[in-house]
Amino acid sequence: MAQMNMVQALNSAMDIMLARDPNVVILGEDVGYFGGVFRVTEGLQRKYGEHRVLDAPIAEGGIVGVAIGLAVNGLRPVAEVQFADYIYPAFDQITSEMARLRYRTAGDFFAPMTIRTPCGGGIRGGQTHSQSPEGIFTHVSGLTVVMPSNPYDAKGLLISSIETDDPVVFFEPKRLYNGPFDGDPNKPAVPWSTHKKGEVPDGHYSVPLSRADIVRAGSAVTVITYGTMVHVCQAAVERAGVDAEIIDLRTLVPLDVETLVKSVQKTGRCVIAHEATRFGGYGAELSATVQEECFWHLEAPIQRVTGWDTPYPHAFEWEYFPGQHRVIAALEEVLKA
Amino acid sequence: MAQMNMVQALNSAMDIMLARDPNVVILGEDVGYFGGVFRVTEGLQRKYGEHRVLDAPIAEGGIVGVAIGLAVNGLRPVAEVQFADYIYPAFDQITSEMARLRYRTAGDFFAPMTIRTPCGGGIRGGQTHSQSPEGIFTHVSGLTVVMPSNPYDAKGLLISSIETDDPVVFFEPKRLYNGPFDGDPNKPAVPWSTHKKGEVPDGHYSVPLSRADIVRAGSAVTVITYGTMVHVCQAAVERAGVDAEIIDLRTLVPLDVETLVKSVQKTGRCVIAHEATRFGGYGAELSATVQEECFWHLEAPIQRVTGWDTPYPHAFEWEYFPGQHRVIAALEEVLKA
Amino acid sequence: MVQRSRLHIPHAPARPGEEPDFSYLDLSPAGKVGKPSVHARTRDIEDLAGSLVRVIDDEHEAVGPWNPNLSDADLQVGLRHMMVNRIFDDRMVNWQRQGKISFYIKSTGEEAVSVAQAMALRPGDMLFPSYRNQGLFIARGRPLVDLMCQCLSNTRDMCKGRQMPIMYHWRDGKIFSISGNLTTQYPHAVGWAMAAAIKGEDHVAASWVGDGSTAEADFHYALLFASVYNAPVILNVVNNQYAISTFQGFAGGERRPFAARGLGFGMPGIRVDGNDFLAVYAVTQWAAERARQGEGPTLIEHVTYRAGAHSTSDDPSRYRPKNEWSKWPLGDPIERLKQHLIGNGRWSEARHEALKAELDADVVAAWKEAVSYGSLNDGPQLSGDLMFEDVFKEMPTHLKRQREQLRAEGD
Amino acid sequence: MVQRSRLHIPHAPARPGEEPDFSYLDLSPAGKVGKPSVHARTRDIEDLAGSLVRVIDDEHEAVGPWNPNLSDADLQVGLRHMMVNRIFDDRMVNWQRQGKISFYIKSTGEEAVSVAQAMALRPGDMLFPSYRNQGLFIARGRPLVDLMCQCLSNTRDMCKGRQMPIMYHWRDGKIFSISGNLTTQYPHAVGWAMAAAIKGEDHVAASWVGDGSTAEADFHYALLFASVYNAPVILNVVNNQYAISTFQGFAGGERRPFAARGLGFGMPGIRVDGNDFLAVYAVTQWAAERARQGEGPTLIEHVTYRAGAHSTSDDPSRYRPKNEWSKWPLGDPIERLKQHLIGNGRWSEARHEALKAELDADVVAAWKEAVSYGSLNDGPQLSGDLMFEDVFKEMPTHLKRQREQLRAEGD
Ligand SMILES: Cc1ncc(C[n+]2csc(CCOP(=O)(O)OP(=O)(O)O)c2C)c(N)n1
Ligand SMILES: Cc1ncc(C[n+]2csc(CCOP(=O)(O)OP(=O)(O)O)c2C)c(N)n1
Ligand SMILES: [Mg+2]
Ligand SMILES: [Mg+2]
Repeated sequence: MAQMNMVQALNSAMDIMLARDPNVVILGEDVGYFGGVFRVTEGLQRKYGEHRVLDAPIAEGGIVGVAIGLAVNGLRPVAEVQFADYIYPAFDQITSEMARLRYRTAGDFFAPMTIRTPCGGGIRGGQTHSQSPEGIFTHVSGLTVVMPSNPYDAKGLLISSIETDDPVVFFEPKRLYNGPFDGDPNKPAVPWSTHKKGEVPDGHYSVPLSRADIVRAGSAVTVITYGTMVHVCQAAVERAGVDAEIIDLRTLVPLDVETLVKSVQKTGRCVIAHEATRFGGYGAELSATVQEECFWHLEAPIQRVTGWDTPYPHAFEWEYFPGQHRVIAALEEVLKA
Repeated sequence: MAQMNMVQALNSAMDIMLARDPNVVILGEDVGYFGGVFRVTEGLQRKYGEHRVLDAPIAEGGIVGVAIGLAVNGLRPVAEVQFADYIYPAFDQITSEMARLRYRTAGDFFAPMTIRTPCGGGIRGGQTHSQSPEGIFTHVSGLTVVMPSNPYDAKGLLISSIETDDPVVFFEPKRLYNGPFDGDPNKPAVPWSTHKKGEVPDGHYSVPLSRADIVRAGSAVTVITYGTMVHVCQAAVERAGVDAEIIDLRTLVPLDVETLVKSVQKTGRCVIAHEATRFGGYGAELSATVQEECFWHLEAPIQRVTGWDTPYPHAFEWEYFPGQHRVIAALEEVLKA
Repeated sequence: MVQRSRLHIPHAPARPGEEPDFSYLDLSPAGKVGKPSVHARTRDIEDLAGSLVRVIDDEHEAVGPWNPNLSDADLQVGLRHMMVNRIFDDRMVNWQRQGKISFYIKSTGEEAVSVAQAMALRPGDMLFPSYRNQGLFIARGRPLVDLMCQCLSNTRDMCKGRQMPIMYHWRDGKIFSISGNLTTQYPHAVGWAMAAAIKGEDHVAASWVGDGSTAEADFHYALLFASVYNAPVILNVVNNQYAISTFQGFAGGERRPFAARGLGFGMPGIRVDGNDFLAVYAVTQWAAERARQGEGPTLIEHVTYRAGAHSTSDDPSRYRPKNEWSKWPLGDPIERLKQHLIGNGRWSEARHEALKAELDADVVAAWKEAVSYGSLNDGPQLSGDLMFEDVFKEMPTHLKRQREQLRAEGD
Repeated sequence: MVQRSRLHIPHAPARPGEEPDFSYLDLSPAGKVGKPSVHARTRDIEDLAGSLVRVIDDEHEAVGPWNPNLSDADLQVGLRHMMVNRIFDDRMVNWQRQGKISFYIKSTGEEAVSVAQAMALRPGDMLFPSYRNQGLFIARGRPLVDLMCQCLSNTRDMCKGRQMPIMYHWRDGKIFSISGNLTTQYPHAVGWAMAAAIKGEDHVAASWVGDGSTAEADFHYALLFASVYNAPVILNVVNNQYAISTFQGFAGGERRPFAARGLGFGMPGIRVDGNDFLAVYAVTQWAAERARQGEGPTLIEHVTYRAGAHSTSDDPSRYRPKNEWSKWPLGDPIERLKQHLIGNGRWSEARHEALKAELDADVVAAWKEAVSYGSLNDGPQLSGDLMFEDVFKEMPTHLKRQREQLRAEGD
């Protein structure tokens, strides 16, 4: 067992897959010689060569479109989009082509590829380096959507994503690259070595897709979350002294409905938390699903804790970010009923 | 009062605005000389000239990007995207630029423009001529999202959309262009002249944005819907003999929450219906909002009636389409509790 | 309002009621354009993007350096494929009018592009077509019955009812899936070609888009990536003068031919008479050789004319003169190859008519078989369950539940 | 694995530890490139896309037909603006290092592009900058305090705290909002220019992107729409050789200059020495005149070098030799204009040093004032309420409620 931060864990996953499968290739902006602006592909081009790890032009739509072609010819591309805020130029290729190729050809063609992209705020990135657009992709039939919350899951889920024959959009909460983050920017940063999920096997292993993880068992309320908010919710729950069951979804689509339903049927109360804007966000689907499945068990309205329905503003980053205050307010609200 | 179908009503709205405001311009693929593949801009170029009604290259991203520039220079562009299925290449310009320009410049720059695009199925268009992607846009802060269900509203809402200083994505349910549609493809088509909302004033009038319309008052259950499904739900309600209150949202964002809440607090039951795919769709936001606002009044789980979570298949169009059967099943479900 | 004229609006050469006018076309006489080595440097062959490679002259003779010198057998096979393509299209349009299929797109007048190119490429080369390339499937030998079954969305539909008519694909024939979204296949072809190079195979990829489709971002991405990585790919622009109602000038074809679009990336472009079977064949062979030998991508512009409506949903009489095709200076590709063969005494009107009748009978017979497998409205039907398959490799819970729900609706 | 070499991978000329090597650059001697009429036809001036317009020669003399013959006053104003730009950048980077601002991007080595172009255009012309064009704001006279306040996200921030540092805009100065998304401003400029033409005004629009940004779709859209409608727009590509760590070859600059990208659309391209203030001024004037007189768009490639890090988040020593700039063949734009002025006896080292000290003092004074209006961490703060304004023109209910919720959190 090694200690890894999320950057190292993701790097290890690609290193292992490049070594195991000659068809795995990596492409993206600055991913080759430089190793990526967040260093996630560091050293891979040196190790596997320029035909396996390719620097690409600054054209997200071209990167995804070309990666689909690579995949159709038997390769397993892992494409990096430098920031999730810049994935939109690729939206047509992702939605109209990558997600639907298997369907429209009745399985004759498909795109076994992964798009990695850093998401989320907390690094003073302002409105174009902080977005969490996962809700736009969870509505597209045919996409597997993943967001890990720690190094162990990140490596295991990325390996599963590369190995699956379905296309995956893999979101990496950039605020978690170097350590867990409980939502308080004033606390000194803590490294992953302080966290048990910072313990990562060196070799190949996988974390199954579509399987949520109960990171804290509890009976008073179910907290459904993913990504950075997993840590914020854990801190908030401890601080509020609430016996909450916290579920880290890890895979957003296909959703592990069973785990959610079991938990909410047990607790009768539910808080849903994500960093993305609220209106029409993924939390709405979670709320609707839980309501449909657990209505008769609910003792209080399901609460959503989210970013506000505005772009992510540079100066108001911490007023925007759904921190512990907002989570605790929701817990109190759902528990007082 | 004239009789108009939805195509004529939309054409009339643009005709009036081109005449009233020299800054209104229209651009899109085949919209000029030809008058549009659905004839919505027919005759406008002949009447207002090639500098007011422009044929454009087949580049939806370019059309929207250029339209933003036109708008920044004081014009009020109305851009047509030939099918909503083809709006994705414009997604970055819509999301990163059009929607956020006012915000990031603190109001110094903004984009008073409207993107019109036909959506929805029912015309054997298969997966790339049938989509209802509104849910992707309702999650983008800064966009006004509209979808009319009849000629009267279509004209009044399009005029409001052109007149507002905020950018609007205006969805036109193409199956309703020539007549109301109750979801039964085997019935002979009925023209708009049979429908009271086919009566449309010739002159200028507007239907306010962000105002839902109660198309049927009732007390047993609230049906929240929009677009083509308004007519399907009306037929299903009559057929099932249910005293439902049917709300046509007309504007999806900003949402008229008050009207929904009042109704559901009265009826205690709610069915949400749209043609778009279910998972992560706009119906999820409606369900979550109603649940949050009306929890203590709900006597049964909120039901969603939607298209399935697959692309829109050519051969299975009517198995995919949420017809009266699916609506009635939901009504029974929500009423039996 | 002098300045107002600063805005330029392209115009179609003629509108309904006006006389067709193709004077805007730059044409080179057959045989006049030189044929450079496949190793020529782009900057030395830029003129190929402006001139027009033609082989069959007005006397139907094959002349000049681009003459591929095909055997009688090959020429007759090519003619036959083009005839099948033409007859198939005409019959399908009629069956669409009779309501047997929901939609159709014909390629009348453009048959030489798909047929000659498919013949000039190798079986291992991968093709990424647009919706007007049915000739690729025909020339590569996909039975018409299979294409018809797709258009019928019947029990033998290769797409299991999920695609509109004509959105074919053929994995074993190495022809990619046709998308409803224009130009998306262009970067796919480049990626496929890059993978071939990465894997050390000598296959080539080829893709096709129309003049109007060059406006989309994917056209730019494909040219960029192909030139940066020197991908072994042939990028074809089929310039049939129209994009539905829109003249190619709106795609930027007014000032410079589409073949010149690659020059700014250092990618050679070559403009060819798209209705000249021999010229298209030769140019394709040349581009494929460049790609196979590591000289990289080529952009080919095929100058042709869309003889029919855009699709069965279109009425061209609303936007162009009815008699334009009859005035088209490059003629009819089938007629031209036919006359070439006749001129050399290797073909005759009589044999041509006989073959036409035979092929028409084949098409009708194929249709009889195809409809026996059902159609949208009659006969055996695909199960609605199929709607939920292939969204993912394995069906997730939420789709299984939706399938159950649909089954219940059925009852 | 012979075929493997079919895939080409561009390479940076030199990596850390290697000797800088700019032999790949095609340079023309100053004064050697002819200056055509603004009415010349594109096809007659294609060579401008390959050659390099230069005015200041190695003896610091202004030579050749492109010499704009500027007055002493203009030259000194230009020099002053470039010096302000340089000093402002250096100071801001230091303040960023001290944690006073969260981020910064300098334009060191590229000052001539923004300053000369802003001076060559008219006040009514609209500018659509990238994030490395602070010189446009400086040359148009936006007080440094305002730019600093934006970078500080303080109570006088023109963006009300919503944008990262350097994402300025200036409505009254006719400079558009800088976007974090590359190249999106390019089609905006074309649309703005089309509107000017539609309205019958004689204004011109200009926009800037970097070499790497030309890969985005918006670059293609802008060239296409500009050429189709003949929009009065100047499209600038600032080729500073790098996109973060990526050499411009990955944007397709290896085989043909970026200036040639428009040729395939029939749009003239002109390649200019971006570090030659006089050449940039003259070329811009020429392109603006073309646009104003209805001759349409021009693509200008500025050959320059990014002397500093990409941004304060970047460390170029990881991917290129530390001493590259010192070997850059086109020198330092400020030094070159300074020597030109000195050579003509209109300037001196002493006056230069004095001016430098004066300008530095101005920058420091401006900073003192700016911080008095607050910063991210100290002093007066913007109200969080502002977060909810300007999403829509009028705040809808759901945002009012969220604002209430945030206020409650505050308590
Ligand atoms: C992204 C996208 N935008 C618009 C359309 C609608 N559309 C279908 S075909 C067509 C015209 C294409 O013209 P061209 O590329 O010249 O091909 P041709 O039909 O002439 O063969 C258009 C606009 C589409 N299918 N996809
Ligand atoms: C759409 C998009 N993709 C990626 C990025 C990340 N990014 C910011 S600057 C940059 C490099 C741009 O290089 P270039 O265009 O040459 O401009 P320069 O920085 O050299 O002035 C990249 C990749 C972005 N901001 N937007
Ligand atoms: Mg065409
Ligand atoms: Mg650069």
